[in-house]
Amino acid sequence: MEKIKKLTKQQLFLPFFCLLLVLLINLIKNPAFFSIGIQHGVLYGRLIDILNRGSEIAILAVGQTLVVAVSAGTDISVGSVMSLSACGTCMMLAGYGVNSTTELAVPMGVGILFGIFLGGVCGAMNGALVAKLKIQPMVATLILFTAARAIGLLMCNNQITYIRYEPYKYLGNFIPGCPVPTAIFVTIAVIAVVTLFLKKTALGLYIQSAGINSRAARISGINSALICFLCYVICGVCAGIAGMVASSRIYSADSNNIGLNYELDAILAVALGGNSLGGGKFNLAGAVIGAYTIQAITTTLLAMGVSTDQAPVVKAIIVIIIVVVQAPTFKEWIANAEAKRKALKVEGGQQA
Amino acid sequence: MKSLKKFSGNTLLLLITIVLFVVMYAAGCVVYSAKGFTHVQTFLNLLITNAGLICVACGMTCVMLTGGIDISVGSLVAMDCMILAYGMGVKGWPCIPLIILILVIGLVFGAVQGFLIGYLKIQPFIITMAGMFFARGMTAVICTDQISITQQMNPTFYKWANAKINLPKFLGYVNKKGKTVVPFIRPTVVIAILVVALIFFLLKYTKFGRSLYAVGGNQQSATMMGLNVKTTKMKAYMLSSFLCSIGGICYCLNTMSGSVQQALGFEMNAIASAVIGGTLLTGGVGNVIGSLFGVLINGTISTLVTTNGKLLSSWSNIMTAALLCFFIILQSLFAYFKNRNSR
Amino acid sequence: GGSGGADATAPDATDATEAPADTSADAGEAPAADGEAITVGFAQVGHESDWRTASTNSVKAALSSENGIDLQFVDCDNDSAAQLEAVRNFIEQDVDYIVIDPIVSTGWDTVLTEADDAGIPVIVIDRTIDDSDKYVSWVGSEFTNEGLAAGAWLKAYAEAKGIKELNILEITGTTGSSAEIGRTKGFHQFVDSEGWKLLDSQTGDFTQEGGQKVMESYCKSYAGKFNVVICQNDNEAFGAIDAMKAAGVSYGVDGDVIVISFDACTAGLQKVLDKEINADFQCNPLQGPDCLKIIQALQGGQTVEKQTFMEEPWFVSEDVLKDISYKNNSGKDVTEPLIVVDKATVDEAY
Amino acid sequence: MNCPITFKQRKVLFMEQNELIVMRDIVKAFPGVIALNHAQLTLHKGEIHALMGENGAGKSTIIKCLTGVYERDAGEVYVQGVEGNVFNHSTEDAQKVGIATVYQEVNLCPNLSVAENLFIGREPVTKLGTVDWRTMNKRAKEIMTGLGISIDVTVALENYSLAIQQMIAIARAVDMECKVLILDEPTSSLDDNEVEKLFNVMRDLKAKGVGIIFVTHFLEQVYAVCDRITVMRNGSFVGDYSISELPRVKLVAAMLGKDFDDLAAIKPEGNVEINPEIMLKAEGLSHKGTVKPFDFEIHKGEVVGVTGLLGSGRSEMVRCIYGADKAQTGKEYIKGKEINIKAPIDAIKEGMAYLPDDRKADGCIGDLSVRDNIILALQARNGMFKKVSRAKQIEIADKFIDMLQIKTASRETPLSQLSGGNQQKVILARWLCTHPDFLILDEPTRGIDIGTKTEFQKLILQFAQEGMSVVFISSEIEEMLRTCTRMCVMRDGEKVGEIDGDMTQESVMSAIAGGEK
Ligand SMILES: Nc1ncnc2c1ncn2[C@@H]1O[C@H](COP(=O)(O)OP(=O)(O)OP(=O)(O)O)[C@@H](O)[C@H]1O
Ligand SMILES: Nc1ncnc2c1ncn2[C@@H]1O[C@H](COP(=O)(O)OP(=O)(O)OP(=O)(O)O)[C@@H](O)[C@H]1O
Ligand SMILES: [Mg+2]
Ligand SMILES: [Mg+2]
Repeated sequence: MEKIKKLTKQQLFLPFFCLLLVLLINLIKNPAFFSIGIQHGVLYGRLIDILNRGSEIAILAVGQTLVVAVSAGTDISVGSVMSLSACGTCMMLAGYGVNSTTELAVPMGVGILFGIFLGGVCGAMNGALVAKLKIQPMVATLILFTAARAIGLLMCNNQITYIRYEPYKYLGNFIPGCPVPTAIFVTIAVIAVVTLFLKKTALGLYIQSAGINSRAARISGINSALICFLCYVICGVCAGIAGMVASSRIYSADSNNIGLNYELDAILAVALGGNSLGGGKFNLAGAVIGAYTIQAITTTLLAMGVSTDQAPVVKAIIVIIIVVVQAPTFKEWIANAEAKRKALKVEGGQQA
Repeated sequence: MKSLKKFSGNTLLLLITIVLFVVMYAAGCVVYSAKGFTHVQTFLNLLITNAGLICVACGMTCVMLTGGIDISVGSLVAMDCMILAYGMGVKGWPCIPLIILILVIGLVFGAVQGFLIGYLKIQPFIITMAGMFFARGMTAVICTDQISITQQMNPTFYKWANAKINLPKFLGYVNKKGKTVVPFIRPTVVIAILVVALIFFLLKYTKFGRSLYAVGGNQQSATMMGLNVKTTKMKAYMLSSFLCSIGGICYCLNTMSGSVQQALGFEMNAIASAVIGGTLLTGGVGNVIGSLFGVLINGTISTLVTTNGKLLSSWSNIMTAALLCFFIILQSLFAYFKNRNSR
Repeated sequence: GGSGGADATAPDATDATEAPADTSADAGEAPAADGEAITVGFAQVGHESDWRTASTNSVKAALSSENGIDLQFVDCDNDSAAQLEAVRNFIEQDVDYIVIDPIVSTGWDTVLTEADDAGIPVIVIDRTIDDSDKYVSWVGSEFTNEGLAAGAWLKAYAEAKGIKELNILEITGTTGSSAEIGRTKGFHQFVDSEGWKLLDSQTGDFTQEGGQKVMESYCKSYAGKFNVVICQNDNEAFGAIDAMKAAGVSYGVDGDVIVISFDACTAGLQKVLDKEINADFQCNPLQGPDCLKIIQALQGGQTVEKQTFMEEPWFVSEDVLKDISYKNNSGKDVTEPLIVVDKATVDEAY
Repeated sequence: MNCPITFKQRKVLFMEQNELIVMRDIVKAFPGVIALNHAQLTLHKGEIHALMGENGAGKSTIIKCLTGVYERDAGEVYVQGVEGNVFNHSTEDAQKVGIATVYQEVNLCPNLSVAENLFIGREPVTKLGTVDWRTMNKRAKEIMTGLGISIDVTVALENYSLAIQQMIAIARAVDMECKVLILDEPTSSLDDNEVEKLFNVMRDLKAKGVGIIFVTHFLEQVYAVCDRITVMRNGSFVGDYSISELPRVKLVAAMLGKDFDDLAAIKPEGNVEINPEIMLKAEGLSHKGTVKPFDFEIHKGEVVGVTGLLGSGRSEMVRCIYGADKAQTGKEYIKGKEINIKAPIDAIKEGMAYLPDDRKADGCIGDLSVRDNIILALQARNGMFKKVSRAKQIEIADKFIDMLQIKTASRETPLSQLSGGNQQKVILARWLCTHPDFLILDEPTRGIDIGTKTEFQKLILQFAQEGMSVVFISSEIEEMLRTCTRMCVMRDGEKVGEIDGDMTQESVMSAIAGGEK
């Protein structure tokens, strides 16, 4: 009992619990959901799908968490930036104006680095607007939200550019001989690098201080503006990496559709992970779990054959249930109600 | 110096916004005078097309004043339109009960969101995002087709939609085909202007309006000063969703149809308008007059891009973003210099 | 400028660049008649797909200054309210003609009345307008016919191949778009009348990723239970094919699963040539030349047809059937030839 | 006998005629601490009742339990005129039963005008029920003038200094028609002048029969206005005394729970000889709109006070030196070397430290733990990539929690959960752990209890002896006299002079007031 209590006190307990809850529904509805097999030498199953397909949101959520923590605002441009990075990479790899290629114009690494670099540049622009010009994050990022996709489209000469070159598909699919989807490794790498950076340097402390009280942080010698800028750059780079994965899945740059509405999912992931969108303290692991929770919901709905147009209704209800269960006030109410019930019992017992 | 100080936050940002709007519009008139930009109707069209958005932005402003955000508005408008279109266009129900129905739906929708945000203290972004999913999904549940409200199905509603309120003739012009085009507005414009006036009054002259500012300024302080923060928040979201319903009616009168794809990204327009008009996302500062101008500025930007008429597909988005960027930076620079001077 | 943009996208817009050459012979006199360029406002849906880009380029190439037309182009980015605004703006600009590719089929009556009041003729292309007839002409595809075509072909093909039972999975397009509505309607007529089993239908939003995701899920839910996949555009088909490949399902001409798609863009036809897609039904994006013809006719004071259906061939990968007869949406019995895709067809595609 | 009294029976308990508030057996626990442990408080009609105790004794908490900010875990509260055990669930409820409160941290809305802050929630209305701005502004003006403050009431509150804000908060509470007025450390940011004004208001209200609860750490003030004293210690009730039965020494003993050799002279006798080495020198430093160009010099091991009236620009002057507000003109030298300070971090790297006066806005990182708050500046000086190891952090935090006797549940408790005075200590610890050469203390003893205050002063002198130079700002002249070797006098944003040698209360007062010029 004590142990359970201690467990429930853990910061990550609730986000994790919610994820389990979603999976539990599946267990009851259709145990086959959990079957994992190996087909054609690769892992195959719905759980793998969740881990695989959830990669983009998870990577975005990492960057988004930092941005939310440091600026108490959200970067709504990440979806568009994903698209821009993908387009940039495909343009480099195929050469401008070519809409389908089997041979690369530049080495694949160069193309991918270029895409991630573009993400960083976008992040830097957002960061400069927020940190230097003190523009509200949502508005500052609205600019790239509108423009990034269009710039990507221009880079690809208004077409979908296909890279029909096998190794390019590895990132979003499988590396031959490896049964685990590559995207999962990418996600782990991103999370590991950021976590390590936060652990080994004082960045985490800086971000939280600047996010909670930037005036006080400045007085204490922290360059709040620089930290804020840095977080946006990291967020942009994350968006770039997510864009690479998404682009590799379809070995093309579909400017209009890559990362469409992903910003919403990324923000939702941050919040489901128990982070306050008001900035300040953050919990990276929670956000990642949040991301997979969202993907689990999506995959579940798809598996149950809920029509994609109507699925949002179910998704909304699940999200509401999750956040209500997580809400401290709600927990308090339950505790109070319980206490009252007990008190009544005692009083009732005495009268009897 | 003292007089500058009086233009604290709110007023100054508003002033900047209005001045920039006038400058931008005037520039448009000069550059595109040959393309009818100077016509009175061009300006009125701005109001006609954006009547719904103006109502929604007013609601958004109220919510943002409390430091919250409501991103369910676009989907709610779509759902309202769908209910109206489905009711009138498919079922052939009369319009008045339907309008009352969607106003009630607005209130209930807002009450639920507001309750969860105010009383359970859940983050507004998440709750309203769930609201957004819900409303969009419900729209699809009602019907996945595009439905239109035709003259045969509902003559009354059709009449409202097509009613013209003509302005004096001398404001018009004679076009190439030799027809005199008299400038006009639609009833929706009147509704929108009324909404702006009412909300302006509400914010400035009622206790509820002032408590919105107080809650946004410092929630803890507002609590300690004896304001009921929870109810205030809940009411703010109810107001937002209610105005959204009114906006939905205006939108429907403009488009006369319902479809799942309608009003996509409307929430972003509403938020951007409010922010450009000087409302802070952090709460406590803002004004519906600003939001009205925010909508007009967004509208002008898109009209400028439209009037250009030579832009490649993607360039129109980029131009819009560039103008937006220019505007926001200019605004922030003005605010920066003002702060520097008065400090 | 506009013409530069059209040039930049030349490589695959072969048809589009040819278009003005076709019509230039009779185009010469129109502008000469009144000496001044005709202004045309074009409110395009957006730029959401290659198909749309081809359509835009086709209109831009046809309504060009060489043909005496000053084209005002607006990209409405899939926002129906913005499109209304654009049309109103054209009226204020006092253009001679307005061309609309309506994002939604409804809600046009009011603004078309405004155009009518200003005396500006409106031409509609591609998608339809359902609630108003205040436009002079419409040019485009008959989406329901495309759906019917798919059904008719599938019926004939199954008979020819001796396939008894058809278990169909459907990946539809963006909900509510006229292409989705028409193709679904047409195809479902056959599903209902022939008693085929439609296992599931989900939207893939006309995207490759959407198609891939839905198919991934299908492969798990209906493993081994289906033998037809119908995707409502080529992009979805690419995604579905990838997903089937990953799940080890054999498909196409030599496989267990029949793949049907719409659009027939270059990449799609390539897949037909590779025998990965069994049949692809074209949706012709090149409305430009027809549009030009209508304007020239109106300019010359002639009356024009209210509706012009564009030619939309059916492409298949196997030479088993010559042609197919079916009853089209307007109730007419027609016989369509089947075109077996070869290298040349692929190269000619848009 | 062992049968607990039911709610119904409790109603029967009568309050005495002149009792306004009776609080009994109040229990309030926070995670990790029991803030109130069977505390009690009785307030009579027409009395000013001092609530005394060390930092973290539970004064603010018992008040918040009364006004409904917190809900108590157990205990009874009776309010005159209200039947039964009163449960205020929100401050709104408390206002309804006639309790007006000024909380320890200024709780007003910075974005609203002064007038609105005074009237929000009870705005005057016109016949139509709409807010009557004209009347509101007029009355606000009257109220503020009545307190001797002439400001533009239509300007947003954020434009005014902390002290003015404090006065506005007081004015708001005073203006409410209330039976009970609660003032939680209202005087901490006021100067003597303002304090006197406040006392006059309090005496007026007392004459009208209002009961006032007054929390302060200034003993003189207690003896100047109060009638009764309740002493609390560690969340428990120690005693309820009339002022006459509890002289200063006894009061302090009751608060601390041990005898306390009052305010023994802590300043070493005789003039300390001044180390000739100049630590910091400023020439013609200024910040537009706040401080006019000034020169400043401080030697190694010297304690210099900065004094002046409320709003005279003391804070601005030191902020300018530290670079919290970037100086627009002038030069600064440290140990003879010219330095260029663009941001606080540059000053920190030069060995400066600055304890800001507005703790809430400039000091506290509320949601972070005590440990993080303590090592923040040290970490910032080390740079991002040289992270202070976890073990080292714990060591430092524990050292200062011990040294400054910070009362906290644990070193991982969020700072916002500490009592006001303990928060201040944490911020001081943040600076001390950087081992600065030059320490700026702006109102460091604000909200600090009497015992710790003396410790603080001793500490300052000890630092000076170790060679640290200290600039010390305090609203209490006495406190400065006890520690400083020299004083700068500020008036209207201008440095008007320095006093050294003969420093007495009188000489300083007259310099501040600007008798001679
Ligand atoms: N919200 C809270 N959460 C957790 N602990 C709290 C909270 N508020 C106060 N405490 C704890 O309760 C105790 C009493 O605090 P309180 O603020 O009442 O002290 P105080 O007597 O007002 O001190 P000071 O003179 O420093 O203001 C302190 O130990 C403090 O850490
Ligand atoms: N009585 C007043 N009337 C109008 N403005 C005032 C008044 N008192 C202060 N101010 C404003 O507050 C600003 C800040 O004052 P500042 O904080 O520097 O004072 P200070 O000397 O540090 O006093 P304290 O620290 O006690 O508040 C001043 O520049 C002035 O504009
Ligand atoms: Mg206290
Ligand atoms: Mg000060």
